[in-house]
Amino acid sequence: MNVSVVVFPGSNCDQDAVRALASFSGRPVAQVWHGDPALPAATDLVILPGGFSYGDYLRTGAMAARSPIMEAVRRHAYEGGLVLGICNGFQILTEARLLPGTLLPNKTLTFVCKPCTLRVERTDTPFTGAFRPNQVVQFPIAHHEGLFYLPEKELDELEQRGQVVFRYASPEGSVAPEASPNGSLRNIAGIVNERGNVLGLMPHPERASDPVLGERDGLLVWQSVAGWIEGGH
Amino acid sequence: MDFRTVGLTENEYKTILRELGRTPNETELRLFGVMWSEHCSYKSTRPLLRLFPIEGRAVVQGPGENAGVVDLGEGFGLAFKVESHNHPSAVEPYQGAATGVGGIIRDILAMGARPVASMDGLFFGDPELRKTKALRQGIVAGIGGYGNAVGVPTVGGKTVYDEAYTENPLVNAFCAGVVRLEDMVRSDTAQSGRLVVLLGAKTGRDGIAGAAFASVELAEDTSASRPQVQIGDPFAEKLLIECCLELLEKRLIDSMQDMGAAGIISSSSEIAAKSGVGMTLDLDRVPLREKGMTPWEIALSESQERMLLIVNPDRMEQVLQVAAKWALDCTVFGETTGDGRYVMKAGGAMVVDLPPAFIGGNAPIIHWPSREPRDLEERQRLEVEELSPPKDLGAVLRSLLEDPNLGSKAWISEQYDSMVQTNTVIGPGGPVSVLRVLRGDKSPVFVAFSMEADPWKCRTDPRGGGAETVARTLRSLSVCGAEPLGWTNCLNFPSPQDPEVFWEMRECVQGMADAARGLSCPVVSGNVSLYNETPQKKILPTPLVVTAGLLSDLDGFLPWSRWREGDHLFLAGMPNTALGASRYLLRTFGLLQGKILPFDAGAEQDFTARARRTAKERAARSARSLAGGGLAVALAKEAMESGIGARLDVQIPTRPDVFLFGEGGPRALYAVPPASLPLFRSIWRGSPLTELGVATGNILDVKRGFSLSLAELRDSWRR
Amino acid sequence: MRHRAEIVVTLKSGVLDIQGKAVFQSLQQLGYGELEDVRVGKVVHLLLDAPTPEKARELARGMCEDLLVNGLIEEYRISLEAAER
Amino acid sequence: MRHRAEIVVTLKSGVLDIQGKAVFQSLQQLGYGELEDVRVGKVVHLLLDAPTPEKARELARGMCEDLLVNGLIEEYRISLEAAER
Ligand SMILES: Nc1ncnc2c1ncn2[C@@H]1O[C@H](COP(=O)(O)OP(=O)(O)O)[C@@H](O)[C@H]1O
Ligand SMILES: [Mg+2]
Repeated sequence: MNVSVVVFPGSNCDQDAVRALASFSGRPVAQVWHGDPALPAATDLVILPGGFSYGDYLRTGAMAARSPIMEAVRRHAYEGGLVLGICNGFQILTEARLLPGTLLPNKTLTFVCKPCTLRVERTDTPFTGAFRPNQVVQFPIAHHEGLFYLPEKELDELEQRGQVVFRYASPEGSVAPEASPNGSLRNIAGIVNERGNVLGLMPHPERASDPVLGERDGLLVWQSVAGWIEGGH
Repeated sequence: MDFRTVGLTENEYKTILRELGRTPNETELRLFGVMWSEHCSYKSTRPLLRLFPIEGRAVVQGPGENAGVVDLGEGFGLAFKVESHNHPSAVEPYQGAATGVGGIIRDILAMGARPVASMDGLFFGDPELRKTKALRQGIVAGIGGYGNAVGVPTVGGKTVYDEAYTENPLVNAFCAGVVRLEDMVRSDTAQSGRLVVLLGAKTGRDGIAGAAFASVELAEDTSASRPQVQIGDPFAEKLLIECCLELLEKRLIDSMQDMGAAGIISSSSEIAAKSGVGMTLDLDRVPLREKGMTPWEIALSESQERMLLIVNPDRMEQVLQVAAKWALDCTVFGETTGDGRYVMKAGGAMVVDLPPAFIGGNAPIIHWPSREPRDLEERQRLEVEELSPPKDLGAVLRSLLEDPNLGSKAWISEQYDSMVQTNTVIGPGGPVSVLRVLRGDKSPVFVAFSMEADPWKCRTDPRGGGAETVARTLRSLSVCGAEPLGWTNCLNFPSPQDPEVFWEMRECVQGMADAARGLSCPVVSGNVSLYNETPQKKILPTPLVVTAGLLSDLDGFLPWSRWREGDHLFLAGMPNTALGASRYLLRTFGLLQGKILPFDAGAEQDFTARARRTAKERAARSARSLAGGGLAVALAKEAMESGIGARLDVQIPTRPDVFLFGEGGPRALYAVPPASLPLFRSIWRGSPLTELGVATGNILDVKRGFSLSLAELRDSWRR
Repeated sequence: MRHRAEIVVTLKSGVLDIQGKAVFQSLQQLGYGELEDVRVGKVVHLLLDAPTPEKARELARGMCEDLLVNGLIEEYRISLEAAER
Repeated sequence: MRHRAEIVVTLKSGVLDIQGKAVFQSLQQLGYGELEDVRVGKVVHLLLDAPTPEKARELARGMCEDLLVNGLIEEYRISLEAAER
């Protein structure tokens, strides 16, 4: 699989994503500068990494969403290519309107960095094929704005269309509000677009991809994507 | 202009007149005022710092550069240093702490190293006060706000509460970076005929004379005569880091310096002095953020996120290209010369013309009078027999776990990104933090960090407390299996003009030096922060130490909080210890008193060697060296985090409270699986070893001591 | 001609204002019982060059739509004045 | 009587405005060459109960000094209007 990681000024999880994907796939991972007009040809998966693009000043992800490379990302998504926004990348995707909703400050009004358990809601997306239905996995979170928000009615529609892919859950899989570290509505941690090829995810799978660091559930995301691509989609 | 208004003493001014052979002009005088301030010149402490051992096998760069560097093998080194940002944080907690983090990161960057880990040492006042809560909230948010955005993980720290810090909170910021040794940057490598370049943020009136400000006591009204607050821009810093590392990798620069205290003047004169070259700077070419800045304001501004580069003119074009890629201002504003003069021009005129070495290095040393504190004997008196032993030792333990000094700091460390860069093997929450260090295509190594401070012990027994602080870091590292490489420190003290304070400081430093020599572990960098006092209150003597240790692989790493049912529990090291200046004594009796165990180099060496062997030979399952709260608190933490209780039945050699809560000396709590018992015993044969009992059930039960369920322990610890 | 535009950006009513709530609680704790509600927003001051006030307002509106305001959750108000040189 | 107070909090001149700088650059990249300067601040809307407008202003000023404004680096402006119930 061919992966491109976009580097915005202020990205700081870009190299982590590059390393996680390179070590998983055994292939070089392209790094694309925010000012570039195009993605490398034959890119299967574009990752918008975590960090503080443009300092996250004004609103998280707002300025990055308007940088030149985002046109190419939009086109890639339109053509059915896979896009994964992690943390700040998720925020950028909502600002770019590639995903609905927005991410408000955590209910604690503080940055929160800790391991987190998530429940997988769908296993039929390109990003979750390797998960078991309702599997509870552990990815760390590290963000200040992770409270997913949409007006109630649109939220219902989002749910009905099955766009919620990950929810914060207790280790036993309960998705009661207490299990959410940031107050996210309906414990939403990750959503896809209607077509299913663009995923925004607040927790960090690339931080859970190396046994030396303790957690490895993140590998399931890469396995899913690899499986999807090999499956000829 | 009078020399006194810039903070110079009469003696200093006379030295200036004598050396220059003329009267300095106003700009020059202001430069001296700042460069010869305590903060920049170390004029009160230089003789003390000479007491520290600075040589060791692993040392690549000792004190004197922006940071120390130790060898990690395969051509890689670890640069590290800790620095204070106390005064700015007291005035503006968020920005003060944030710019402290930014400053230490640039120190590491200035060595040519990529910053890979931060830690923070925080000292707060009475936790119940609204003032403390507000300061704490701002400081923690500032550290996180900067470190998280800039993408350097904060992997651990130290938090201390004592009313002595209510008016003077301390913020000590530590950073470590990894450098390919052949690319290491030094400030003594500039040649003449090179360009002097400013990279990064524009220069404004931020923190002008901040260095001088850090060298005076906080006035009663901190809003009077305060310099402009510095604002940190982590986004600019992130760009600066990436830009500088790209410049280094492409070998486009000869040398660089971060701009910390005293901005342009200190960074440029340091390069000129150390490299033995002259320098001509044109202040009119410095990009400014504000109109109407005077030459001395430009020269002394402490605007953040700037670096000074020395560039060969042939490479300047490429340097500009890299800077443009990162959208950073990059301006040539001077050159190095062969005439040995340090010259600044502004408005077409020469405003400074001085010998470079004289600006930074030559502030006359001040020998403050020193006197043993009159009440020292009283501080050290402690008749244990006069203390009535508490009836309920369980309640004592619970109260210690509730002590904000010993309780969980998760609410702080969770506000920091401890995992970015994906090399954090063990983040905050344990006795040491462990980081993976990648060495190009060679195998990675692992570095363990331990940060310690025990100001209470330094108060009642400065020499012993200093030694204990250093020794604690070395014990923790050894117990987890790391080979100590070197340490850095920050000496936080009140005004040295008080002879008793000066005596305490000297004793602390002597104690630290004794321990370092006794355990053969050198100092590679450090920082001093004086005048931490208000008219009403002085801080406790507060040396803070961070030691780095090497683990060549994780097989030889012995973790903590890993008890399993049936493990045998041992206390390695002397069973009897002291109550002097212990948390127990303070918390239960409100006494800050008593001597501590004297440092015993032989016993420490023996203990740390056996501890490292235990880890290397995997003779134990879990281990924790004893620190605040003594054996009882160590037992409680191990039990809570392992999720298993223990039954202990020990012939207690002293009073139970002394045995359970005493502190000091080389001691550790081990859990050993039955199969490893022979090996473990053989390693510790000939050294004091007490078998305590076994790990089992969900109650921590100490015969003749206390019996508490894990739930009760956790309830107290999290409170 | 130079214009100064002040853009006040606030959360739409109905959108959770966590920061406003926290400020409200803090002020109440400080004894401000008279307080009934707090909302926190942003203000952006622009200095811009445009031939007429109408044109300046149009520019400012463009910047709001393009970047300064997230229409999903925020609304805004522009006030304009001439800026002397 | 009910009052609505709008408090506009901005950085004092001379204090580095990191947000303003970033927004400025971003807007320029989006093609707004007419822009000369951007400063970003915050706005706080209070709804409060006070017998007179003077008293309401006094209360609002108190809240600014006590919590809402960091006098070291920020300055503020209060505008007041009656709020109908
Ligand atoms: N300010 C801080 N920032 C990050 N981690 C911290 C901080 N203070 C404490 N910690 C972490 O919490 C743990 C315990 O802190 P410490 O102050 O050393 O208390 P103790 O004496 O109980 O060990 C350590 O792992 C330390 O790294
Ligand atoms: Mg500790």
